[in-house]
Amino acid sequence: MDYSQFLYMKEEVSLIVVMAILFLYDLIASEKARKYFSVVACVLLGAHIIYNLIPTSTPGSAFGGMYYYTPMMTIIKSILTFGTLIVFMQADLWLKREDTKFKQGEFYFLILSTLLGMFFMIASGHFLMFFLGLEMASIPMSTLIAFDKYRHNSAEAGAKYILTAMFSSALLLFGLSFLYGACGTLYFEDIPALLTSGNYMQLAAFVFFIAGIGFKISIVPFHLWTADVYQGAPTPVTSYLSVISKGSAVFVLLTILMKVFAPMVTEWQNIIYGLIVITITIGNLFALRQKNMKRFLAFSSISQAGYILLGVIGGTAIGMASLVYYVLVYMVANLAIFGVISIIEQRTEKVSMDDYNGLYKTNPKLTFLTTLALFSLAGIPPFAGFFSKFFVFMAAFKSGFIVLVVIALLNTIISLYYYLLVVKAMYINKNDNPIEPIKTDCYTKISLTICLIGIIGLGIASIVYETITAFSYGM
Amino acid sequence: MGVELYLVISTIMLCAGIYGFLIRKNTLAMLISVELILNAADINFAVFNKFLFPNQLEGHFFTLFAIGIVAAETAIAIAIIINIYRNVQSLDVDKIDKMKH
Amino acid sequence: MEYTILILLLPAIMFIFLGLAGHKLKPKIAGIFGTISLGIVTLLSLITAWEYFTSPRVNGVFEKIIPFNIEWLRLGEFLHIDIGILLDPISVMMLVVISLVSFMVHLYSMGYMHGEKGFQRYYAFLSLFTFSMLGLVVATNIFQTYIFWELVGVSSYLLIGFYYTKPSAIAASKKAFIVTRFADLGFLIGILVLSFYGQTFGFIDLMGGNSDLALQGAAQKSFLGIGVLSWALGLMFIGAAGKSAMFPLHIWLPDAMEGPTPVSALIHAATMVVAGVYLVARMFPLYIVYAPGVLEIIACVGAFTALFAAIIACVQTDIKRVLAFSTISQIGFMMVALGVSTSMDAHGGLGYMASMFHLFTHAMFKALLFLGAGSIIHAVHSNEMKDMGGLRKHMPITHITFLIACLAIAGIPPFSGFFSKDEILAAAFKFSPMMGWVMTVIAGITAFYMFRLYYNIFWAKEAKHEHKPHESGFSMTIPLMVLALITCVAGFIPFGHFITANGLVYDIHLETSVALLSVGVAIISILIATIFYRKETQPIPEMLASKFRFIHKSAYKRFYIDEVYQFITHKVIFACISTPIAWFDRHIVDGFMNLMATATQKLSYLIRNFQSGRVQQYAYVFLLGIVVIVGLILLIL
Amino acid sequence: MNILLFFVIIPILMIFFLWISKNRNQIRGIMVAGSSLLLILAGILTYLYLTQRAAGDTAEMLFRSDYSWYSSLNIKLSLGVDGISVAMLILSSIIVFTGTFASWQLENQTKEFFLWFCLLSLGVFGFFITIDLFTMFMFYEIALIPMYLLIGVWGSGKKEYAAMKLTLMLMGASAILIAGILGIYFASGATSMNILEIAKAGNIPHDAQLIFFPMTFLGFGVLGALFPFHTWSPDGHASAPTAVSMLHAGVLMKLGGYGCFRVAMYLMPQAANELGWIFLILTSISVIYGAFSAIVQTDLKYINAYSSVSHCGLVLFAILMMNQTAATGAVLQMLSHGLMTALFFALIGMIYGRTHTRDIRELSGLMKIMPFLSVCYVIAGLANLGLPGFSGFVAEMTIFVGSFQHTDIFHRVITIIATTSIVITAVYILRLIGRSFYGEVKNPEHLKLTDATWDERLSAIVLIIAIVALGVAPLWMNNMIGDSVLPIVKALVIK
Repeated sequence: MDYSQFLYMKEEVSLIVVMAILFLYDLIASEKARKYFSVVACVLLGAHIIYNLIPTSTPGSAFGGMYYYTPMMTIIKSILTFGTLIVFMQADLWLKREDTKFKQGEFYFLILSTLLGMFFMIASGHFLMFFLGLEMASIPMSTLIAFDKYRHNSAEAGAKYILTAMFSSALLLFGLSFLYGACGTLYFEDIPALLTSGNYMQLAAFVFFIAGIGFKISIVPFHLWTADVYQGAPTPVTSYLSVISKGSAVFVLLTILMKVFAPMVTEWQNIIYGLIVITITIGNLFALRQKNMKRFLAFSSISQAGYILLGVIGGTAIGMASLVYYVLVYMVANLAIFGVISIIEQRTEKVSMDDYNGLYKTNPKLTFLTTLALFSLAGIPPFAGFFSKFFVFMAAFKSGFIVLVVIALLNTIISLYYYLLVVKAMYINKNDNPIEPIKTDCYTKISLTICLIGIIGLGIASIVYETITAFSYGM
Repeated sequence: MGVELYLVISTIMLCAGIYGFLIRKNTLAMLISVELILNAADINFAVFNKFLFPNQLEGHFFTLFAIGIVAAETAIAIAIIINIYRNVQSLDVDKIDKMKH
Repeated sequence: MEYTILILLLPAIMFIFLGLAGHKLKPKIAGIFGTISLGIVTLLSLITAWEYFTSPRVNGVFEKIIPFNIEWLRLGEFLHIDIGILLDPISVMMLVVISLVSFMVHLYSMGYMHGEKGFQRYYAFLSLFTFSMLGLVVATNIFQTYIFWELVGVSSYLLIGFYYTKPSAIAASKKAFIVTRFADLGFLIGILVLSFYGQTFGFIDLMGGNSDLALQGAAQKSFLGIGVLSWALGLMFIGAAGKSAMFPLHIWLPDAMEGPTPVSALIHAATMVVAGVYLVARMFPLYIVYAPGVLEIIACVGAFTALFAAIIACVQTDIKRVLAFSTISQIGFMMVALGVSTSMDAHGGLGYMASMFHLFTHAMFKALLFLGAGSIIHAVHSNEMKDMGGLRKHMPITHITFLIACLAIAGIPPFSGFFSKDEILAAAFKFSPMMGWVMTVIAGITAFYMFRLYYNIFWAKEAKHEHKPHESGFSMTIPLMVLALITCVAGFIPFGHFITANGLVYDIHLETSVALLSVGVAIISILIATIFYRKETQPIPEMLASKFRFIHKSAYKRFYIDEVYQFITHKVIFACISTPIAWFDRHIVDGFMNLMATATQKLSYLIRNFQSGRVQQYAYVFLLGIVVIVGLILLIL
Repeated sequence: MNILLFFVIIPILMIFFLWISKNRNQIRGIMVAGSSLLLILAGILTYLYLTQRAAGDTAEMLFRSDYSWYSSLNIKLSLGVDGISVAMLILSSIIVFTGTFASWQLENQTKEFFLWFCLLSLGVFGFFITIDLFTMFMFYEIALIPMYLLIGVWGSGKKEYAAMKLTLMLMGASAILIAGILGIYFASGATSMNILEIAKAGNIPHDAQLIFFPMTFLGFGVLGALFPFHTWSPDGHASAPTAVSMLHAGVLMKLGGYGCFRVAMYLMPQAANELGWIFLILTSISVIYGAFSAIVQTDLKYINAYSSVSHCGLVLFAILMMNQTAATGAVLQMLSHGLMTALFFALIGMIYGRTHTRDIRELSGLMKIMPFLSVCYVIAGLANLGLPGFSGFVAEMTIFVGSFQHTDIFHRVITIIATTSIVITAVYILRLIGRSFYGEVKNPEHLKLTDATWDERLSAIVLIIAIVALGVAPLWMNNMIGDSVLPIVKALVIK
């Protein structure tokens, strides 16, 4: 066989190498060497990013169409890896804790394996590949969620996750079987020709597929696990869940909708339309009265998912670009907030919004960063969030979904309200025993700085979006 | 003996699985129900492959992979359930609703 | 005659100077500054008058001169507001009147306001007023008139409220401003309408100028059955009525007496209150041509006001209020005179000349009266008649001058009032005998209450004073004497040679019948007054008062007009409009916004249990979602 | 390098230096330097603008330059000013300058306050110098959000509520606005978001206009305190700290009128002509309604806020008259109201800082205690009720005369209704002055209060000078604006 096609899989291969090294390091490293585990992990991952940053080869497919490659995928993969790197940095403090420091290796390995799964999922050219990637992304995830296994919340979250995940993937699988039955093949490029509208089997298959992937993106009504799991999981894992897996899933959803289900575009646009509306609204409504920061962010991330889908619904190249851009922007903002939350949690065990009252008095810098991040999530200029929101709106508007855009816009008011609640808590509310000044370790510092730069710079510097667009036409 | 019969069976398995998943309070039982659904899907693959598209193996392979994955998944699930048991001394699914609203 | 610009500039500069630097100066210095500048202004205006009236007539009329004019604000392609100086007979006449009286008042105030707190502020405001008033009369266009109209309004507001710690003064100033402001609204709308049809503000254009055609075109148009130009001019008259205290907008003037007396003399007797008359006179040609109906209304309003005010004046006990009502009544005379004019020519336009004449003479003797009253009040520290009486011995100069003024206003020859009033009566009789008789009667009443006042102050029973009243200093008596002198001689000015409706020369000839009649009536009423009030004890008035208690009381209470206003403002506008609106805003409009917010909150609590934390329920929902989606699609397909 | 860029660069630099500043004196120094630079810059710009015009440059916008930004989305940073924007820039710079001094005494968290303050002014300046829909909108929102923290942290009274309400209502409006802007962009099928180009193309379909005109107008109108969406303004202004209410009422509310005129009406003339009457009725309601509700208020700031509703209503009212004079009047009104209301809020802030109450029933005889402030307040009041010699008169008269020139009887009648506001204004202003400033001092506590300090005097005097200058010699400003509104008004005339 032709080994050159492995070149398409550059990202995956190098990631596997990284994983292998870490694995071996975990096995053989001495106690002293283990101190530098995080350094090694971060450096390796950084190297991986740099190595894969530039999209080299032209679009193409390998292994008889099982694996697909487009430059856009490199972009999204790099974004995801980049996010993972930040998560690694923020996780360090937590991993150094007594009850987890002996399983750092596991953490890195598991995370990277989910990442690998996502890579495959993104690059898949066949539903088998897609399914494998999906599962590979979600099974280790459950173990990550239950990582603090002696803490009840973590365990409970893990259980909830694995049960619902299995349920959804089972249904997905069932749906795929229908698709297979209807089309006789599961290759992405073959299916469109075989799709005939009004075929109930295909329809059922499609709905099951939406449900399965919707579970990953946590679209209402497939979102219910989200809040609990986000709350229960260790904070770094939560942040990973909220940005990386969501981002990859959305991207995949768009590619598959565009590639595979193109013939039944009207159906899926209607479905996505409805899903967007309820996702944004329900997410906002629930977020309104959350007191636990992580749970709060869970719901906010649900409504954000709705906004991301605005980029999907058009099924256009500009939609793709705005979507990827949105994921990137959303990632930096969310990771910034989670970084702050996690360090505060590590230092003080406090995650309730009431504990954040008067945070500004004691930790101005962290508060300032959080404020900017929240503004970015709320879509307020000059922070990146404004641009990303505007662009997805533009994409949807261009495809003629005016009413939808207006609904989404009105929802931004609610979201602004609850983001401001946090700001209010930190700046305005009085607190008798506020969180004492917190000293941040250098990892957190670096990661937060990167996030800050991202939040401010991504919007102002149009180059980022322009690059993404340039590749989005390669779809 | 046509494809419909198999489909009926797989559908019954699906419904049974879903029913079990929704009704049984024992987490392990729920796990088993999920297994039922998955197997229903596997059966579908196999059947479609055999009856509708006899001259290819895509479905069979898919089934194999699926079985493998499900096995792994189940293993993890059981591990986690044991972990839960350690925490709450019970397998009752309603016990694990500390986080809500 | 470019130097006329100085007439405007000097007071303005003086206002700014005193306003900004005044409190740094010694009061005396500030006063001297103000007075000197006014002296110069007076000189200049006299020169102007001389130069203007000696300049050759162009086919029989003094031509209108515009020595200075700049565009101040451009409103569209045709309309533009200018600030300039227009010299024509009436404006020149007004220049003389205003600057003269103002100068007298400045001088007088040196003594009267001596030692008052805020002396400099007082002079600053006086200069502001003078500036605005002069600007008003020399306006080249209706909008400039409006601008200075507003400015005199505010300066009167400031001067009435000069004693800003005195509640009554505050109330009075507020009242004066708001009432006139309300009237000015009419004026403004009038201007808007006129300018809309005439496409110009300029007086010269409006009157026989370029926009004549436009106006003739507009004369056909009508709104709600009344010609648009009648609307415009009528609305303008409302403005005039407000400033000139015509019924029912007169209520502010009596209260305005809260201000320092010299201010009352200057603003609320001599100059500002006649601005309304001046405005009507200014627009007179338009009234004659386009709105004769409005002129009749003006006549009626004027007559009624004159009567109404005269009656009230008979029973007031505060001498300044008596004078205030007499002012109202006299202005009524002027309005009547304008109203009864029927044409531009000498015959029909007699009233025009008469009213201007009366405006002139009245300004002089009414200022004199007020200043005299001022010196009296200065002496006895009270406005009430009962605290006076028998003052003739103590303050001879004041006495004589006051008497002269009284005779003048009563219309006794040879004092100026006689001539002007006589012309008005003549015009009234020409218009209709009815009107003539009414005005004659009012003239009689005027004579009566003036002498009631006179006797109660200078004769009657001497009230006991803690320290003996004495004649005021020179700075106060000199203006009195000057004005008295003018009052004596002003009647012999051949007024018709300077100011007539059509500008042509018109020789005033007394119609003996009217003259005799008016003099007779005047003398009779003076006699009655003498009988009533000369004695130490005054039985007859008291008897009458007790007999016609109701009339007396309501007249004393000025026929309860103020109460009506009070009711309207507080009970209607405040209670029935503003308060409900404010409530509506807080509770309905704002309430709706809050409602939406709270509704969202409530909703979010309602759907709380949707997230029960139980895996199986999650699975339910999951499945339900799938089913619903499928169902929906099936429905769509 | 386009001179206009400095209007955004200076605030950014100010933000940066504030960020690294150490102590209060440094902060003050930075603020003074920056704001006076802006003032000077505005002066220079005006000079250059007028000279260019005098040189016969009849381009609609001067100092044009495009900096490509998101080229794939046709989003540019297009700069350009005409008379209207220049006037607004002058206004903004004056108010930023005076606002700095009005908050000179600020004690707590000075640094952060001025940080957000600068962000606010950045938004304001940016809005006025850009003519690209997206950039414009971006600056618009930049100007909105700092309000929340400024009011919430440094405000007084029920500040959290007020801040949240203000932010949400304005953001809600801007949410609708986004839809409007996107609608304009896509419906026009233009290849750029540049207003001029869209207007030149003028090919927005009629029915699209009918949808997007109300959205855009409403979106901007809410910031212009359009009835019934004005309720954020009384609470917001009442709770905001001095400088913020100055800047917000003085400049930010003008963004509304400016946007309505420059975006909504200019780009969608047909809809403006067809639907104008609805908004005309709304605005005339807010003119009268605001004035009437001001009469019975007892809080100084509420009185002023409602009078702002009334006066800003007049702005929108005038631009809907769609003729040159009225539009000029509208811009003049923006200017004069900005200056007057800023002066008001500054003085109220100073008085409140001394008496710690804004209730006119508790204040009395201030003229005796703090003559300077009181005199300034009386002047502001007189200016507000439209006295000749002050800017208010010029603006209002231009509006009334202009509106009355409208050929349609309905417009003339509604104009007359609007004119009655000047009387009502007089009522509440005089009532307030009579109650609080004249009379004897009732509260002995107040007797030992002091008069204004030098910084307060400075800010008050600068504002008064501006007001009087505009009121005495309006012609050049009037001409500058008049020439610039002409193209827009021309566009509004339907062939």
